[in-house]
Amino acid sequence: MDYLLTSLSAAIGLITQLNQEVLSTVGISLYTSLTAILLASVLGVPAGIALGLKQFTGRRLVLTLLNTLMSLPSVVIGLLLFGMLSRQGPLGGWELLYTPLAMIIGQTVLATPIVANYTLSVINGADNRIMSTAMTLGAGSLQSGWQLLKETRFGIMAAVIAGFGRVIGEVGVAMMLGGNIRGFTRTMTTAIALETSKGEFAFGLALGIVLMTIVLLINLFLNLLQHR
Amino acid sequence: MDYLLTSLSAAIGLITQLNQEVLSTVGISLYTSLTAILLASVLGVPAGIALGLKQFTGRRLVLTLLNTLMSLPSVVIGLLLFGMLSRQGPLGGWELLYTPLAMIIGQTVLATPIVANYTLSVINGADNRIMSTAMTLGAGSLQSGWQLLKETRFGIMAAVIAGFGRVIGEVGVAMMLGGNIRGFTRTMTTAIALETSKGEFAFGLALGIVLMTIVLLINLFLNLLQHR
Amino acid sequence: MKPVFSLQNIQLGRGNNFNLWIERLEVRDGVLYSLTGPNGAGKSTLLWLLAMLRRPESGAIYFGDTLVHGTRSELKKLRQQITLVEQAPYLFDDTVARNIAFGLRLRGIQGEERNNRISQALEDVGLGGFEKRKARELSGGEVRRVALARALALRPKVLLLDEPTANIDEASLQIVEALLTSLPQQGMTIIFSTHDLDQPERLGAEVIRMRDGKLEAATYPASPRQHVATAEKITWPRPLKISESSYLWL
Amino acid sequence: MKPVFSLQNIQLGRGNNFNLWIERLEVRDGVLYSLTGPNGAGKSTLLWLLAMLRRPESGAIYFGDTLVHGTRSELKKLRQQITLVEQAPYLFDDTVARNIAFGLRLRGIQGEERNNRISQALEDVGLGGFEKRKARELSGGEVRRVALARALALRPKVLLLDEPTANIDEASLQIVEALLTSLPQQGMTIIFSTHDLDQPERLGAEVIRMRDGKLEAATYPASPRQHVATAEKITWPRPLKISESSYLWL
Amino acid sequence: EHLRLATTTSTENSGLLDVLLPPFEEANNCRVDVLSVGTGKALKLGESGDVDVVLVHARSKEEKFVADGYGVDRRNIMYNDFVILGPIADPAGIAGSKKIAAALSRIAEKQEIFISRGDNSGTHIREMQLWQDIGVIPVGDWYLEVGRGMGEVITMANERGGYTLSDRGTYLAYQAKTDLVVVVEEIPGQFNSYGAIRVNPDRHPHLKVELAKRFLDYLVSSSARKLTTGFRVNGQQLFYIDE
Ligand SMILES: Nc1ncnc2c1ncn2[C@@H]1O[C@H](COP(=O)(O)OP(=O)(O)OP(=O)(O)O)[C@@H](O)[C@H]1O
Ligand SMILES: Nc1ncnc2c1ncn2[C@@H]1O[C@H](COP(=O)(O)OP(=O)(O)OP(=O)(O)O)[C@@H](O)[C@H]1O
Ligand SMILES: [Mg+2]
Ligand SMILES: [Mg+2]
Repeated sequence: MDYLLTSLSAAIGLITQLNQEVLSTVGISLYTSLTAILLASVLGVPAGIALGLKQFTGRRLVLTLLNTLMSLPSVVIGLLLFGMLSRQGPLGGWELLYTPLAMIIGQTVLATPIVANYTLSVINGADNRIMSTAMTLGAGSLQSGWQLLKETRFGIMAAVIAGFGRVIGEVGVAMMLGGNIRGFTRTMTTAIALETSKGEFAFGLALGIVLMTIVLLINLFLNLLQHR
Repeated sequence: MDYLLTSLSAAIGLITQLNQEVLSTVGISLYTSLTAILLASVLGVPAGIALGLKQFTGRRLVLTLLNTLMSLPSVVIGLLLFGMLSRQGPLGGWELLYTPLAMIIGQTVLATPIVANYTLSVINGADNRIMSTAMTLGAGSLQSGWQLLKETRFGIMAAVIAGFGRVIGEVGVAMMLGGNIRGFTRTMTTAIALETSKGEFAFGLALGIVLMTIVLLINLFLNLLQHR
Repeated sequence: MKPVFSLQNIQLGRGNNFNLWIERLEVRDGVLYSLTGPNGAGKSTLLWLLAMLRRPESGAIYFGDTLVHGTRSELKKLRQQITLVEQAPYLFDDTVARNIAFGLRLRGIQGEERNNRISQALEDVGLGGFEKRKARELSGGEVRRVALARALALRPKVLLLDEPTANIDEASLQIVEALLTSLPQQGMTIIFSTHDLDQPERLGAEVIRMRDGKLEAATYPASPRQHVATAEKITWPRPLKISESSYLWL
Repeated sequence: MKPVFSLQNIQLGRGNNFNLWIERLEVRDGVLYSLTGPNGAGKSTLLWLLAMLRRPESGAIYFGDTLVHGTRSELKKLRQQITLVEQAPYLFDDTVARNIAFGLRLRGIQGEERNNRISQALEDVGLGGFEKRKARELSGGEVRRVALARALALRPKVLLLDEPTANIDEASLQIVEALLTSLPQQGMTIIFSTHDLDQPERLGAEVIRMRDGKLEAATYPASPRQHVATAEKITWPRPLKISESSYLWL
Repeated sequence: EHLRLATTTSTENSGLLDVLLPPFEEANNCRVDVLSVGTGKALKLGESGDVDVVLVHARSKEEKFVADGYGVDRRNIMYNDFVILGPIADPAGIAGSKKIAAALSRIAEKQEIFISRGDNSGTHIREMQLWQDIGVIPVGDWYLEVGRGMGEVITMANERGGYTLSDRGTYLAYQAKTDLVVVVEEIPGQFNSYGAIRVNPDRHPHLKVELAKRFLDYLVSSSARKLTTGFRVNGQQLFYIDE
C-alpha cells in the first residue's frame, strides 16, 4: 500500500506544483489526442452512419474488417506508419517522423475504426423511422443523415469519447512515431513508459493519476455540456 | 514499399510454416485475451445494463467515472497491479506476477469499462418498451433484463468484440504483468514490441499481420454465428 | 365480493404539470370497464399504474386484499395476474409464436399445452397460422392483434387493454368485441380504453371517464368501502421525486 | 387534367410472400381518396411507395409528367411535394415547435412566417399552445395530432395519411375530418387509410380498396390513359433483390 | 536546428545525457532530440537515415554497421563493465567468484533462476557469448528469456529472486530500487564499451553532417570527458574513459 500512497502523494505534488515539464507533456498529449479524435470523428462518424444505413454487396465483409481493425495494436499501426514515414519509406521526404503530426496521423488511424464501429452500433439501435420521417418531410439523404445524428447524439458522443479514451491512453503510436522526445513529442503515456523503464514505478503511476485526473475533468465538462 | 513487402512475405512465411514458437505465442495471446474478455463480459454487460436502467443519485458521476476509466492506459493498469502483485505488494504472497493469470486480471480490468460503457450505450438506444412489455407479461426484473439483453444481442455482441479488440491488441499489461517470458507469457503484442526494440521492424510487422489475420478469422467466425 | 383493485388518493405526476389524481376507484371482479376521455386525459397513465409498472407518488393501491407496496418478488407475483397491452404494443424481435410463448414460459406452461395455447390465442384474434411469422414483418394491425393474442394466452385475472380496437380491420373488430363481452362472463376483469364513444354501450361496459388526470365524478359512482381509513397512513418507501425515465417500478 | 400519380404494373415484394402488385392506379388532382382493406392488405406499403420511400421492383410511377426513376436530387425535389404521416408517427426528440419547423426550414421558410405556420398548424389539429411541449412527453393521441400538424404546415401538393383518425379523441376526430374534406377543395390531393368503413362515405371520399396486395378491381375504375405503352420498357437502375432493411430509397 | 541522436536506454535512463547535452546545445544553438531505444533499433534508425548519430554499445554490430557503409567515423566514447546481479542470499553460492563465466556455469548447474535480456541488445549478445564460451546451452525452467530492457530485467530478477547479467551503469541507476546486489564482478572487467557513429551522409544527403561532426568532436572533447567521468549516481561513478 506504501507504493500506492507514494504515487498518490507524488501525483498530488505534481498537480499542485504544476511543474513546467509536466504541463508541457500534458499539453502535447492533449494537443495530439484532441486533434486525432477530431479527425477520427470527422471520418468515423459518417462512415459508421453510412455503414448502418446502406446495403451493398460485401457489407458484411466490411463490417468484419472493421471489427478486425478495432483490434489493431497501436504498435502495429506504429510500425506500419513508421515504414511509410521513415526516410526510406515512400513518404520519408515529408519529414514527419518524430513529430507531433506523425502521432496525430497514427492516433487517427487508431481511433477511426473505434468511432465508426461504435457509431454503427448506435445507428443500428436507432429507431428506423428517423430516416423515413425526415424524408417524408422533404429532407434529402444527407439532411436525413444529419437529423439521424442529432437524434442519436448521446450515442455518438459516447462513440467519440470511446475513441478519445483509446488515443489519450495509447503508447505504441506515440512512442514509435513521436519518439518520446522531451518537450516536443513526449506525451503523458510515453513519459509513464519512460519512468516505468527507469524503475520509477511510483512516479510513473503518479503521472498516470495526473492523466486520469485530466481525463476526468474533460469528461465532467462534457457531461455538463450534455446536460445543459 | 520494400519494407511492407518484406513484412508481408515474412508474415506469409510465418503463417504457412506454422512455426512452433509463433504457435505458442498465438496460443498464449488467445488464452489470456479470451479469458479476460469472458470475465469482462460477465462483469461489464450486467453493469452496463443496470446503469442504463436504474436511476440513482450519483448516477451521472458514475457514468463520468466510467468514461474516464475507458481512457485508462494499459501501462497504468500494469503499474497499479504491479504494485499490488509485486513481492512487496499486499498480494505479493499469491505469486501471480509474471504469470498468465496476472495478465488476465489486468486485461479484465482494462476491458470491463469498455464493455460496460458500450453496453450502456446500446441499452440507452434500445426501445424502452422492451422492459415494460416483459414486465406486463409477468417477468421479474432479472427476467426482463435478460429479455432486454436478447433483444439487443447484436449491440451486446459489438460491445464484447470491442472489448476483445482492446485486450488482444494491448501491450502494456501483458508486458508489465506477464514479463514477456518466452513460451510462458510472451504474447503476440509483446513479441511485436520485442522485435521492434530489436530493430526488426519488418518481422514485427509480420507478427502484426499474423495477429490481424487471426483476429479476422475470429471475427469471420462470429459473423457466421450471428447470421446463422 | 372484494374489489379487484381499489385505489385511494393516488397521485402521480408526469412532465408538464400533468398529474394523475384519483381520490377513489374500485374495480369489481369479472366486470368489463371502458376507459374514455380526451387525448392526454391520463388513460394510459392509469393503465400503467394498474399494471404496476409505475409507482404512485402517494396514495394506496390494493389488489384484492393486498396493499401493493413493493418488494420486487411481491410485485412480480401480483403482476403475473395482470396483463397490459400497451397503446403502441412492442413485439420482441422473434417469431410470433415465441412472442406468445414468453409469458407462458414464465408461468411454467410447457410443451403441448403451450403450443395449444399459442395457436388458440392466435385463432382468437383471427390470425390462425401466424406462428412462424416474424414479428418485425407484420403490418400495424397485425402487430396489435398479436399483442392481444400474447396477453390472452396468459389468461390473466385482470386484462388491461389500451385502445385494443385501434388499427384493426372490420372483421377483427367484431372478433375482439366478442371477446371483450364474453371473457368477463368467464370471470376475467377487463379495462379497455377507447375513443369510439359508442363502443361502451354496444358492449355493455361500465364507463370510467377521465379528464385532466381525474375521474369524472359523475360517470363512476364508487360506493364507499373498506380500506378508506388507512389511506392517509401510506408512505411510500422511496422518495417521491422519480425522474420520468426511471418509469419502471422494478 | 394530368393525374398526380399514375402507377403501372408496379410490383414490390416484402417478406413472407407478400407482393404489392398494382396493374394500374391513377390519382387525380385535388381529390380525397380513402384507402381501405383488411390488415396486411398492403395499404401502408402502397403509401410508402407513393411517398417515394420504397423503390418498386418493377413497373413505372409517374408523378405528374415525370417518370420517377431516381437520382437522389431528383427524388428529393419530387418528395418535397409529397408528405406522408406514417401509421406509427415518429416525433423527433425535441419540442413540438421544432418538430414542425424541421420541414419548413428545409423549404427555406423562416422567421415570422415559420412561427405563424407552426402555430396555425397546431391550431388546426386542436393543439394550440403546444409549441414548447417536449415531443417525448405527449400521449399517444397527441403524438398523432402533432405529426399531422407537422405535415399540414408544409402545405404539400399530396398528403398521404396512414390511419390519421386512429387514437384521437372525439373532438379531434371532428376537426380532422373537417380538414380532410376542406383541404382537397383548396387543391390538395389526400389519400388516407382507415378501418372505419363509414368514414369514406361520410367524407365523400373516393374509395381505393385493397386486399392481398392488390387493388380490388371493382372499387377503383381506372380509365385508360397515357403512358401505358411505355410501361413495359421501364427497367430499374439497380437490381431487384433489395433486402428489407434497405427500405429507404436514398 | 535539431540533431537526432538514437541511443540506448542505459545512457538516457542513467541521466548522463541530461548533463552532457546542455553545454553542446547551448554552444551550437541547437537541440538534440534523443530517441532512447535499444541498440538494435538505434542502429536500424541509423540505417534508414532517421537519425544523425547513434550512441550504442555492441562492438561487433557497430563494426558491421560501419563496414556495411551505414555509418562513418566511429569513436569510442566510454565504457563500463558487466556484472552478475543476484539476491543477497545467493542461492547458487557464487559470491566472491572471480570469473563471470564460471559463475554462470554454476548457476546453470544448480538451475537457479536466471533472467536473460533475450533482446539482441549489447548485454544479451555478451551473455550469449559467455554461454558459448563455457559450452552451456541454457534451456529449462530456470532460464527465463524475457525480451525486455535492462531495467525491467533487473526488476524481474528482483521479483523472482533470480540472477542476471547487467551492465554496471544500469545497475547503479537502479540500485536504490532493487534488493539485488552485485554478486560477481571481474577484475579486469568484462567491458561494455559505448561507441558513437555518424550516419553515413553519402547514403542520406539530408543529414546534418556538420552538426553531427561537431557533436562527435564534442563527445570526445576534454570538457565532455570531464562531465562523463564526473557523473555520479548515488555517489558512484558510472562511466569510465579509455585514456
Ligand atoms: N412519456 C411521458 N413523459 C412525460 N409526460 C408524459 C409522457 N407521456 C404522457 N405524458 C403526459 O401525461 C399526460 C397523460 O398522458 P396519457 O398517455 O396517460 O394520456 P391518454 O389519456 O392515454 O391520452 P391518449 O388518448 O392520447 O392516449 C399527457 O398529456 C402528457 O402531458
Ligand atoms: N417491415 C416489414 N418487413 C417485411 N414485411 C412486412 C413489413 N411490414 C409489413 N410487411 C408485410 O407486408 C404486408 C402488408 O403490410 P402493410 O403494412 O402494407 O399492410 P396494411 O394494409 O397497412 O395493414 P394494416 O391495416 O395492419 O396497417 C404484411 O402482411 C406483411 O406480411
Ligand atoms: Mg393513451
Ligand atoms: Mg398499415
